[in-house]
Amino acid sequence: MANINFLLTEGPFQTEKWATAAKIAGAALKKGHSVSFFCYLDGIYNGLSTQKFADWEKVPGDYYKELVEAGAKIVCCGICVNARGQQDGQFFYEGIKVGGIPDWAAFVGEADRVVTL
Amino acid sequence: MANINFLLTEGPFQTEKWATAAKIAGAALKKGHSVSFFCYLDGIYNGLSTQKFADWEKVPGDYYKELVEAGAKIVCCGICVNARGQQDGQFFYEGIKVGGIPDWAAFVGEADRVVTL
Amino acid sequence: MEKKILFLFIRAPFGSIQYTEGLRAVVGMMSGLDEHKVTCVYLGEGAYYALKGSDKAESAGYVKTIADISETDYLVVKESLDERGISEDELDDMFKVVARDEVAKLIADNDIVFDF
Amino acid sequence: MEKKILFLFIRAPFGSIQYTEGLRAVVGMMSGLDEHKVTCVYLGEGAYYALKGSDKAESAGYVKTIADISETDYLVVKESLDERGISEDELDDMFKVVARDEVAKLIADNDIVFDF
Amino acid sequence: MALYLINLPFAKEGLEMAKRDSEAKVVLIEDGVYVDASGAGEVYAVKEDVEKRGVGSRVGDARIIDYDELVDLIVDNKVVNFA
Amino acid sequence: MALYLINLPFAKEGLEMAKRDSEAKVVLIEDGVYVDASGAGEVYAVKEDVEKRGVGSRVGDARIIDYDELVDLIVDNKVVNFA
Repeated sequence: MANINFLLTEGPFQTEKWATAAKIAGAALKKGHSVSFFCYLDGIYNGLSTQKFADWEKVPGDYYKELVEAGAKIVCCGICVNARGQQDGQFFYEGIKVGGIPDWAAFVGEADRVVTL
Repeated sequence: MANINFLLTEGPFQTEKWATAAKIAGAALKKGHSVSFFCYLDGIYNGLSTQKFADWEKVPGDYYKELVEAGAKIVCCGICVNARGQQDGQFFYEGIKVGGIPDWAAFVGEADRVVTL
Repeated sequence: MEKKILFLFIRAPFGSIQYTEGLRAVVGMMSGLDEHKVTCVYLGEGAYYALKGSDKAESAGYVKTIADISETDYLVVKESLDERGISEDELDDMFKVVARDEVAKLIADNDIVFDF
Repeated sequence: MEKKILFLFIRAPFGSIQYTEGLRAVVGMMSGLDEHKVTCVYLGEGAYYALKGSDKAESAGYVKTIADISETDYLVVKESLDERGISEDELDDMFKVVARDEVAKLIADNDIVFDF
Repeated sequence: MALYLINLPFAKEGLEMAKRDSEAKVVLIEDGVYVDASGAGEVYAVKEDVEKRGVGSRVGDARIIDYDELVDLIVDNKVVNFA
Repeated sequence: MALYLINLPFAKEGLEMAKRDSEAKVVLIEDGVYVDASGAGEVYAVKEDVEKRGVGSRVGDARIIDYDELVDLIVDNKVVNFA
């Protein structure tokens, strides 16, 4: 079994990267691999529990919530979170943590593979 | 005097567009022109009053607050605001409004020029 | 005041959301008080949207609403197709192929030009 | 575990923030418990950052911190410069010009390759 | 009279259009100042963007303009957005 | 053995690198499936991205893979990110 770290630098809706990363990570978890995410720059918006979009059954945050529930570790860059006005991540789903680049460096140290999206 | 509408579709920090648009709009207001903004897609993140970034004296939201104070009308797409988890814009600066594409269509109707960034 | 508006769809579908949010904007522009007139042009990487098999599910509702309001042209630029090796028989019926020279005329003829 | 990490800076400065946030990331990678070893390569539109006159104000602090931790190479790809008509005497001293062939070797030699 | 606002990602398409407009004015903005726009009409480049990128010697005959001058150009010409 | 993850914006640079790697595997992902990657090693294209874009007939010899197969490739090869 492998350990895969994802670097996510773009937000929900605007580009497709949040979806692609979630799908790859979901498939990896199902196969029994370990998965971690570092959400950097606009990537931090993906963990919000407050997203509401009637056109879609599930919003991007729901996919990330499910990844956490399936065992993924998700850490968002705290500097990015507060720069982008997201108040220490108080509206993030439970289990989506606010941390720093040292957390990411540790993920990378443990990872067998790193995928940036 | 002219009426200039800006369409802003990208958020703060990630790209430079928030800054370029604010600078052009600021110069236009000083010359006595009318300025309106429609913040669409990630553009809606620019109006947040909660941005905190110690490296910069002013955060992007501050520039938009100043534009409002200088007379610019700023409306954010409500569907985008809620899709992106920004809860009816409750943390936007006062004067930065949540509306819809009809507001933008009205801006465009009144505008002599439209600049998209 | 009613305006003539050209929407240029220039980003590749579907990596970014503009391909459908741009059409949402078209609906809004046409259905406001001013009833702006819109023409949609697909060029550059945006030309891929004209492929027959490209997924229109997310945008079909807007296309239908637009049709209900008024007849609207969906044009795709011939040079953009040629540069990508796309032949006309690969295109969805809703698109009409035009040369860049025609788009230049449309730019001159419209009041406002958005890029999406 | 300590890793060898290649940072590819490929986006144009300064339209997007990656040119400096990527260097912030380099600092973090080098200063963590694992003390990863980093090499920075500028290629594609990222090559413009190597221009002598390009504004380093926002990133200078990271470059200094990186130098304080360990000697780190800032490489710019010759073919990317050539394609943009940039001659070597237009470059800032901190950059060393390498051919794409060299970058291919670096890719083989590093454990992780990030694009910024 | 149309003013083509040109950034890097859409520069190719934008310049193709400007070249078909005998009265085109082209403004290179943000990463657009990296672009060679010669032959696409009267070319301008935004001062702050040129200086930040250190490309003053690379923008050729482009007239360097500040935001005040850009506003005047925007007001005086129809804006065609490729930015 | 390296796996080059290639999206559209960085395709040119990514493919140049893959071509210099005799054991390269290339995965076209998201808008990367629009890219002609012939000559850049063993080429794969992500099924969901190909289908959404309707480019099944355009990706040539690329092997179409689902996310499960992509995960296997990621696990079995060093990942080089151009996505």
